[in-house]
Amino acid sequence: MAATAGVTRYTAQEMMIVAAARRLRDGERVFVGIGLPNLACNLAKRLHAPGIQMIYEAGVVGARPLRLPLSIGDPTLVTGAQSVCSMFDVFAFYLQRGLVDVGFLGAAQVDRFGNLNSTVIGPYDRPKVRMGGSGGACDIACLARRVFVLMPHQIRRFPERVDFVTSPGYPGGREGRRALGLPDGGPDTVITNLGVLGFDEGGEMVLTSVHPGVSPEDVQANTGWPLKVAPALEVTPEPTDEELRLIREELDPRGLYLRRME
Amino acid sequence: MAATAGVTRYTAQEMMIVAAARRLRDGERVFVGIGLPNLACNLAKRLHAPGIQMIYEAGVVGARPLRLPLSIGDPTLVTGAQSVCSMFDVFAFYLQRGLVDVGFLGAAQVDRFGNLNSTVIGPYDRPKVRMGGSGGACDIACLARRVFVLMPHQIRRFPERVDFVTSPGYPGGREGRRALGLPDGGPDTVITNLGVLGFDEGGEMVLTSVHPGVSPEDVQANTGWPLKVAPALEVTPEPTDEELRLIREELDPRGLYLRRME
Amino acid sequence: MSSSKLMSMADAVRSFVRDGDVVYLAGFTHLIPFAAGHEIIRQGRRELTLCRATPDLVYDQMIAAGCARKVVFSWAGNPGVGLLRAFRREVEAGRLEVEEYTHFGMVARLTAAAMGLPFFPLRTNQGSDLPAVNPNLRTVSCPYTGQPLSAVPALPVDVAVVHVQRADPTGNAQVWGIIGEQREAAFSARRVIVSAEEIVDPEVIRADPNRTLIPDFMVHAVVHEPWAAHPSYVQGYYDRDNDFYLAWDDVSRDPAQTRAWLDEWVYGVTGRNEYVSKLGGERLESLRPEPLESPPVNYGIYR
Amino acid sequence: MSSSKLMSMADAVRSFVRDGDVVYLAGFTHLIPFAAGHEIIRQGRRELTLCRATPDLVYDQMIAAGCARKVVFSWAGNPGVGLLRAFRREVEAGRLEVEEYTHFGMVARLTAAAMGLPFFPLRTNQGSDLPAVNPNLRTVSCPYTGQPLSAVPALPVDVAVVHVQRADPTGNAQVWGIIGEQREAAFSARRVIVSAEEIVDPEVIRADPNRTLIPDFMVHAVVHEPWAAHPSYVQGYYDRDNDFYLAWDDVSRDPAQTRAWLDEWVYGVTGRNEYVSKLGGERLESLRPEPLESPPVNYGIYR
Repeated sequence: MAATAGVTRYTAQEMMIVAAARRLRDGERVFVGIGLPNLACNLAKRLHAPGIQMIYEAGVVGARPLRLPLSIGDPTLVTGAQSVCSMFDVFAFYLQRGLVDVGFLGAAQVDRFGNLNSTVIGPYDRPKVRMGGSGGACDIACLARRVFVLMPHQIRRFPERVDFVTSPGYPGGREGRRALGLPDGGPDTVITNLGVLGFDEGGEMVLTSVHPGVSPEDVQANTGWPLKVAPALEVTPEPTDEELRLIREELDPRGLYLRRME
Repeated sequence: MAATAGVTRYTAQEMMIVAAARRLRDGERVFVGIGLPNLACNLAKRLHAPGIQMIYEAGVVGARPLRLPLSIGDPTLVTGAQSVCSMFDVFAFYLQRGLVDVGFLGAAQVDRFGNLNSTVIGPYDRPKVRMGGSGGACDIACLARRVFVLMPHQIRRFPERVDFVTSPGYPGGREGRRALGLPDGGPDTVITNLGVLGFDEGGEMVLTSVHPGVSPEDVQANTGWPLKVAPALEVTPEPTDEELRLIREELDPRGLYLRRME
Repeated sequence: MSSSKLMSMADAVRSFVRDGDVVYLAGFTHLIPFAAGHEIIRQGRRELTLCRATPDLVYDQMIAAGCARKVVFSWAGNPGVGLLRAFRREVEAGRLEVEEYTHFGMVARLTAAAMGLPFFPLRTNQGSDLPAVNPNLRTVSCPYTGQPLSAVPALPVDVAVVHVQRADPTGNAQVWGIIGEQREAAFSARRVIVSAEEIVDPEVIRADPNRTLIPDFMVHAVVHEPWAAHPSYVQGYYDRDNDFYLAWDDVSRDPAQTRAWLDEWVYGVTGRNEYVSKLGGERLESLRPEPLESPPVNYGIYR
Repeated sequence: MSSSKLMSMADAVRSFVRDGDVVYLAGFTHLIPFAAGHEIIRQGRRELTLCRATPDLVYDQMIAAGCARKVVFSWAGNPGVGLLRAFRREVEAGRLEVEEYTHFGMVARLTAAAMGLPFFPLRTNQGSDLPAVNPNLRTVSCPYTGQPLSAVPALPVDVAVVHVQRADPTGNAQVWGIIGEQREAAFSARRVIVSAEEIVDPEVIRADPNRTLIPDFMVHAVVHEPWAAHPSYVQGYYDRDNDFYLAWDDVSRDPAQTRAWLDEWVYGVTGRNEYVSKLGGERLESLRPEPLESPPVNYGIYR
């Protein structure tokens, strides 16, 4: 995917990684999958947040992989790690215990209140498309203190109401979420190829920054409801040369997760 | 303690060990403490039940101790064992899962319906004697398939109603036990220095055998309620020479658990 | 004390896997018991309820072979690659029943069964549409705080298969690396088949009892089956065969091709030995990692 | 990445144990953190709620020293010897509050807190008089079967102390032998002090990640404290000092003698170093087991 709006110094994926990395704080415990979230965490670790602890769904903490993991349970994550626990334990003792500061999620759809769908397109009983299902996504959405969502920004992926709520955002607003008995938390930031979005007091999505060369109208055109825009809308700061160098030369030199620029 | 009723070939403790050992079946999983139950299990293993699996409360399975354990968590139980798990796991995955065929218990008091007291003598808030409390006893009483109780037979230890039910037997009879939501199980046998007692359909204690030289009247005199006696009351078969030799020469040669005969 | 439970995979499946069983082949990305899955296909088991957090290729293959009536799962994909195409085809055609949970819910169901509890309380699922499509997801009120919690029911399994690095002949099994839901699966089951890369002397097990994940009394059959987890991996023994995962994405696109693959690699071989020979030494050797041994710990001798 | 948390036991207790705290000194017969207990006595902490499945001598000593307001426990005895006399004296005099559970209930309380659940359901306690004297024991109805189950509330701990065989400077801790409730205690707590027989290079921990019971991010202080568990034992390092357990039975019979013992062995020394010197090399050496090392496992290098 070439970067949107004619920018050619970096790709949209690189912009997304950088925007996510900058939002991670030093010392935070992050529940990660492979792919973009992995790169975002590692980028933050190399720069402003060396004390980030990455916790993998497979039960691995403090991994020191010699290669980019091919799957969430890659053996390179285990060798040289600080600790390994069972799958039940990683969900119960780490995630449900409230030890996870940030969880990363992707999805096929996200809606106005941050609900995510990774289960079916169309009706559940007769799906048009059957996807993988929750995996740990709903658990992370319920239990991480802040959830970062990384997704391509397309109108079919940003409907007003998702076809199926796999992972709750703020159903019924922030109050509604609390009434369900969920701990404080929920989606914090949605990062797309067009911009960065947060959530307001009512739990509704708000555009807070657009990537360089993208207009709020571009974002609205790719969003399935009248999107709120923050009064102080910003332009996402571009990736720095150092960020791009780290991503390209050190974190994913073989382009395993990232499509290379032509 | 010298054996009752003038028998001098063996002690009352030896009779109790032998009576317990004979009731263990090959292949059974037994939840054991140290002391007499330990000796009973090991005696059965040497004779008719080589496949008995001993599970220690401390989480040890398949121990091969080089000495008699001094406490339930003795390190000699760990070295050379087949597996070690946490305390929670031994109660949840083994005991509550229904994998324990026989649990051994002792107590300060046992009553007509097999309820056991190891908590207080006198009122709970102002105890005359404060004892250790349940430990795993109530858990074993609730969850083992059959419970064997080993106790000295004295009238203050066999009241009609225990001062405090630490570990349930058949409160309200066998039906009452079921109504509490407990799995099938409960006290199977009480083995004392005077005889062996079982439980009838109603969950009430019944004298099934008296040790050699003991009369049913002796037993009644040491029991705090009118004790039922089985129609076919037996005399407990004496320990064999081989049983005594194993106990004295191989299982407890230094008399760590057993008082030696003069 | 206990006697050997060593037998062939064919005998283990013949003796312990029955038509209509609730089956759990354990292993989160690691130690996936493909050899057992293939033997179940060969022996033509039908109407199975296939349970796994991550069905992975092994269930895609069993579904394609017609073994499954229903799949109980939490994430159905080809890990790191994409979709499970046979699974998806059958679901979209309405020919395969599904019952789905979150990962946490799925392993909590096993854990409840493994602990002898009828249910497990969790702080997930609320606000999701999963409870609306799965009546097995209920709520329970905390008897202390009154707060609503989600509940999942125990998942009592008829037969679990667990692949491990090493086991002794009676079934004491040791596992390292990602331990997934191996232990919970074994304890949730009425019958347990353990397959192992190596069968070791009981003294090897006893020399490190804290490493034992499953004690022998849970185990009904022990199968010595090297490479049983291929194309998944075994920590310290071999790597994931990623080419296979990628190739399956193509093979499984088309039912006829899928069938041809099963004919060649499952029905066309008598067992894992022949499968391994057919794969060839060169391919397998390329999957071997350089060795890296753990340091010892001292247990001490107490007499 | 994380920085060293190494400090003296005096600093650890000064920084992380406060008057009125709910305290859990972990370890089932094994690895009992006596060094921490003695330091808490020396620093004169008061009004503590002392929680332990098995209070053992360490709590008997802390009770005798006046640290405790309340004891939460499941079995109060001198293991293999008899009673806890200071504990019993205070309870019988009505000067010490007690709250008691079964072993399973006690560790389930920790487990609930460690898992972020407000309660844990169990199939024990029913039919016992424990619920009649402990309003914290309630019931919960299974949302599937309707059957009544017992419930225990989570036990959120202010500060847990866990003694381990080895830890690295940031607090990754490895334990073998009886693992009791060490992990659950650490995860139930807001603050965690780890004391260790040996402080090792992080690479030793990383060479066997499956052995790590507590990850460093749970840990607030790491104390290098050899012999910290004496008179209890450390698997592979030293045996239980049974003579001490027997002697305590006499010492604790009489409040004046007990006080004299505390004056000599706790108040009279500056810390564990001095306590160890005072015990003397000969006595300690007699507790050392012959070494017996575990065999390695292969993790493999995956690049």
